[in-house]
Amino acid sequence: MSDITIPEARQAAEHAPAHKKDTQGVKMGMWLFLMTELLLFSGMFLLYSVYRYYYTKEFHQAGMETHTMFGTVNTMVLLTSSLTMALSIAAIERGKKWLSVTFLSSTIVLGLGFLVIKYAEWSTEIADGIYPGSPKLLQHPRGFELFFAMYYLMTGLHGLHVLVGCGILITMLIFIIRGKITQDDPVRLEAAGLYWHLIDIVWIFLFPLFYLVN
Amino acid sequence: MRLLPYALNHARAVDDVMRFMVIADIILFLIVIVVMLVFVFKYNHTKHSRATSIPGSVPLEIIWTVIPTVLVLAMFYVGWVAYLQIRDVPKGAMPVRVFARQWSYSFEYTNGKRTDTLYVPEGKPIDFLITSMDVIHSFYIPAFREKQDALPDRWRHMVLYPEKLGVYDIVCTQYCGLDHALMKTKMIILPDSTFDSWINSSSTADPLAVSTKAIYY
Amino acid sequence: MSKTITSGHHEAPTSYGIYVLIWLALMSLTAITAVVAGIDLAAFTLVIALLIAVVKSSLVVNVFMRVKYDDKIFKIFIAIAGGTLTVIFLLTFADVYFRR
Amino acid sequence: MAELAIPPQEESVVEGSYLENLNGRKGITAWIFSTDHKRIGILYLIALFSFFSVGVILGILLRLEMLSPGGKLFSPQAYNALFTLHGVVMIFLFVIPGIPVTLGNFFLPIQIGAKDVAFPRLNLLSWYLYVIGSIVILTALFWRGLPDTGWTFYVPYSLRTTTGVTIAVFGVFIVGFSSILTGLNFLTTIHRLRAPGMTWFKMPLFVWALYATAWVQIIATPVLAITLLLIVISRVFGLGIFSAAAGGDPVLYQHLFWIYSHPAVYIMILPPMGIVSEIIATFTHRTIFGYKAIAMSSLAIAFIGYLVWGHHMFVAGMSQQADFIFSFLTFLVAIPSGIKVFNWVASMYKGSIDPQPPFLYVMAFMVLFCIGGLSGLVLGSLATDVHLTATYFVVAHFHYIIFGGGVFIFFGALHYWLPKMFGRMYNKKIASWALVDMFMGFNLLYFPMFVMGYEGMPRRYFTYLPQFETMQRISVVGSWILVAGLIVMFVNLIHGSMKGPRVGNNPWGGTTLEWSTPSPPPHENFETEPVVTQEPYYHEEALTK
Repeated sequence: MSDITIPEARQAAEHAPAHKKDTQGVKMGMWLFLMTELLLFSGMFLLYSVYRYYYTKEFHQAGMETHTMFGTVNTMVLLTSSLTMALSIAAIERGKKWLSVTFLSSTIVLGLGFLVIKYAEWSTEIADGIYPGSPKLLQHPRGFELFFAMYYLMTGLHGLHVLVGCGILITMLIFIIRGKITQDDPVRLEAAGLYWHLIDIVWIFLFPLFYLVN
Repeated sequence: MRLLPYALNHARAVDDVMRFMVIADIILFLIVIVVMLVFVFKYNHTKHSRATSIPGSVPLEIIWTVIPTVLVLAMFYVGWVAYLQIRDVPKGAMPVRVFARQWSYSFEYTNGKRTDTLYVPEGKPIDFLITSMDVIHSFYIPAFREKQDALPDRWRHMVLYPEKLGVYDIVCTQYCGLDHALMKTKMIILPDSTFDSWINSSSTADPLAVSTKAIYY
Repeated sequence: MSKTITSGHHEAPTSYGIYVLIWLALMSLTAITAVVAGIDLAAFTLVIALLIAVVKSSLVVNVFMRVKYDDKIFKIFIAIAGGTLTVIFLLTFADVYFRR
Repeated sequence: MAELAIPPQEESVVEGSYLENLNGRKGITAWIFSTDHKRIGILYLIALFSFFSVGVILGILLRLEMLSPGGKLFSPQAYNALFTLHGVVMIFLFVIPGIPVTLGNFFLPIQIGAKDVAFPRLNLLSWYLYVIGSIVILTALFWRGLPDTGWTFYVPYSLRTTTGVTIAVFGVFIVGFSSILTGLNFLTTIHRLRAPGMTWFKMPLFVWALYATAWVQIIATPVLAITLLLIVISRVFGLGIFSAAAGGDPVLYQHLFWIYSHPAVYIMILPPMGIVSEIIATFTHRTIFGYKAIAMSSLAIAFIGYLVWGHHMFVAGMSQQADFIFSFLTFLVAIPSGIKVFNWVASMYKGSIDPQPPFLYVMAFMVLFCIGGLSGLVLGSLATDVHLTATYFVVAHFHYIIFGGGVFIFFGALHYWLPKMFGRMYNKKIASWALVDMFMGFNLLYFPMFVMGYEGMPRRYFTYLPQFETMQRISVVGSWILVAGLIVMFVNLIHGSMKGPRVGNNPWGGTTLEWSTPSPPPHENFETEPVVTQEPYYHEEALTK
């Protein structure tokens, strides 16, 4: 039993040898999954926008309390990891296995780095008494607490995705090293890449909403 | 369609909409089902052993797209017009605050007087300001065909025109926990003068118990 | 089950250079947003920040995720997702915005 | 279809069929580790109908409480928990996965001439997620007590109750993922694996319906997932996302909930609509009338159905502008459904109609679905909705649509495809009489609810006012008649699938691809790869016009 058994795509059959792996099918499955991820986050974005509309002033003030520095650095870390991800795929397509491994490892390191920075950021905030239900926040008008509830929820959910993404990428790393992902069959790495880039895109939107309100 | 006695203008308006829609629905239903039954009997394979494949007809598709469209738009329109009556607050309406909680209502009048049973004067529009003290409830008076959810920390309006003296049920329709089914009270419409003397007295006793009990019970 | 692995119909692999260029663009856009956020443009701050986010994500989608070079169907998928998002937001705000 | 090489029928059809174990696996492991879409379909059938029986038993108990006013059978808490469980089991564990995961799994690949779905292992994973999710939901029974919130889990009540809401909601969340994965699997299958010659407009209408359904699953389910996750997080960490005390908006929860749960109604009803087209085309022995109109109306329903969620909230205190828009869009969604109904009736014109049990189910469906749909118009209208919402009228309406429309066709589809799935036939006479009994019981059970609803009987009450006693009792008796029919039907089907007389590959004279392969189908579905040259409902013997 192979890893992803895909009966051949008969549509494309005319210019393809029989028993060909349906790479487009795998990518299509991934894209559809990404759509569901996007809509999962969109529920949160909707909540955020409505509450921001209700509590414009409070959200603005609360936004001053987040650390723009952490946010900016993390954005750059994640964008760079997206670059190395893309480069890793480009390398495997040229048959440069170890170059691809190098790039992919950097992606994983950057992803984990993102999580470490995130952890430091949350620790600082919680130490400052900024967390939902904290005595400090309860002194502020109530939109304040909502802002931070949304902040922890959305960055937390995103962080969870980064963690899962790292897990997937480590699996892919093993596949490349063992020769299961090759120049001729890079589709699983491509699919993993798509997932990783989506995580990046979500962050691109989280960044201005939580860090750039000063 | 008058299974339930109606108590005022708005109820009549709702019933008119209801009647229009139910009649239209019955006609549509009969057309579809009768035609289907006729076909099933007429083209039964024992009588009609060879079918004719008709792939479709554009004019027919257009007809049965356009006619239902017009019909449903008409239904939408009449429903919308009747609906506005209970959501637009008229000038001079008497405000009554409605507090819903698990599992009872209480009513507060303009002078601060509070009761568990709702008393309103006849012939004067009432503007209910509805809120909840805990979870979501609903404020539903079937005889008036009116309903509004009670939300915590929010105020919602509902307008009512008490036209006819009487006693009406108020029930909760938004599931609110253990005794949801027992969350109910009465609305009592009083003659204007009775209401005035009751609202200005300090007594919270049932005004009907003393004066006009015979009329209602 | 057939464990057959042959190459998919890939176009010529994208050059490393383009990826690096896009990365540079993304980094500078990030820097710009961070700087612009410092300037007080009232209501426009958020709009500009979000516009930049849209530009950034379209760069990622088109180049890093290769939608630009891939099947048209993926563009349609993205359009469906985007359309759905727009509809959800518009209809919800039809309530929230006008609520008394 | 005429071009297909149909092998001569052999005596022992079972040999080489998917029912024969492969790879030396035996017993249950040969099934629960199989990635064959047909076996997964059967696994789902068993799981779904187990939960359906649970739901029916709960429903019967709920009705029994209504035998007399005053609610003597259950405590209020027990009654509230029972109707919640009835809703959760029926909605999330039965009708939403419903036809797609069972018959869709079994027949989608065959109908498009594929060997399997695009991702067979993902398909099996979906089944496991479904089973795990449902076990998690039922864990609430023994852990913190059954949730008593209603299947809608409205905040703030669902945040305040001490019952096992967290665990049940988390179970629904897992089941939601199963649904998403099935949806993306089907979409990829339909896009990538159609047999040579099967263009989009040569696909059977059941496939079109599944295609539209899969889109709704993909687009809507994640919103439910995040909403339920928010309830879990709010309860566990005490976050005030939806609680008014912290400045949250409970109405926003309702928006998010119905953004999924209204389209979910179309997840429930679109696949049955597809099957109706199949059955009508087969038993009228002619092509379907308005193929493209029916196919496109599936997509239209999926699309417009996404825009109407607000009609569940007309009394929740939305803005008038939102009420206006949602009511308007709700009426628009009736149009494509109407188009389907008219085309179905027109498809019977000049047919050669053989009213076998599956066709009788379609006739019952037409009656029940029309009543359900037309009563939906009454609820879409603002003035009447304010009066009728959250009363028995709504209960009657959605049972007519989902049970009378959707589930009756589910049964009809089982009668239609059972000979293909097992190569055996049930007793047709018993099947027809069971349907007649169910049809009567159903109407006795639910029609009085329209009247009671109009008279102001609110839903989710463990008791009622004395004036409703007669109607309630009629309804209770109806539930017994319905269940009697259900039992007869199931016994007949199960007996038929195991012991019934063998039938050939095409007992009904169907024209879609599944009828060209042996009954039961072989592991690879087709002995030779099919090539499609005709439209799906081409009946050779029919006159063409």
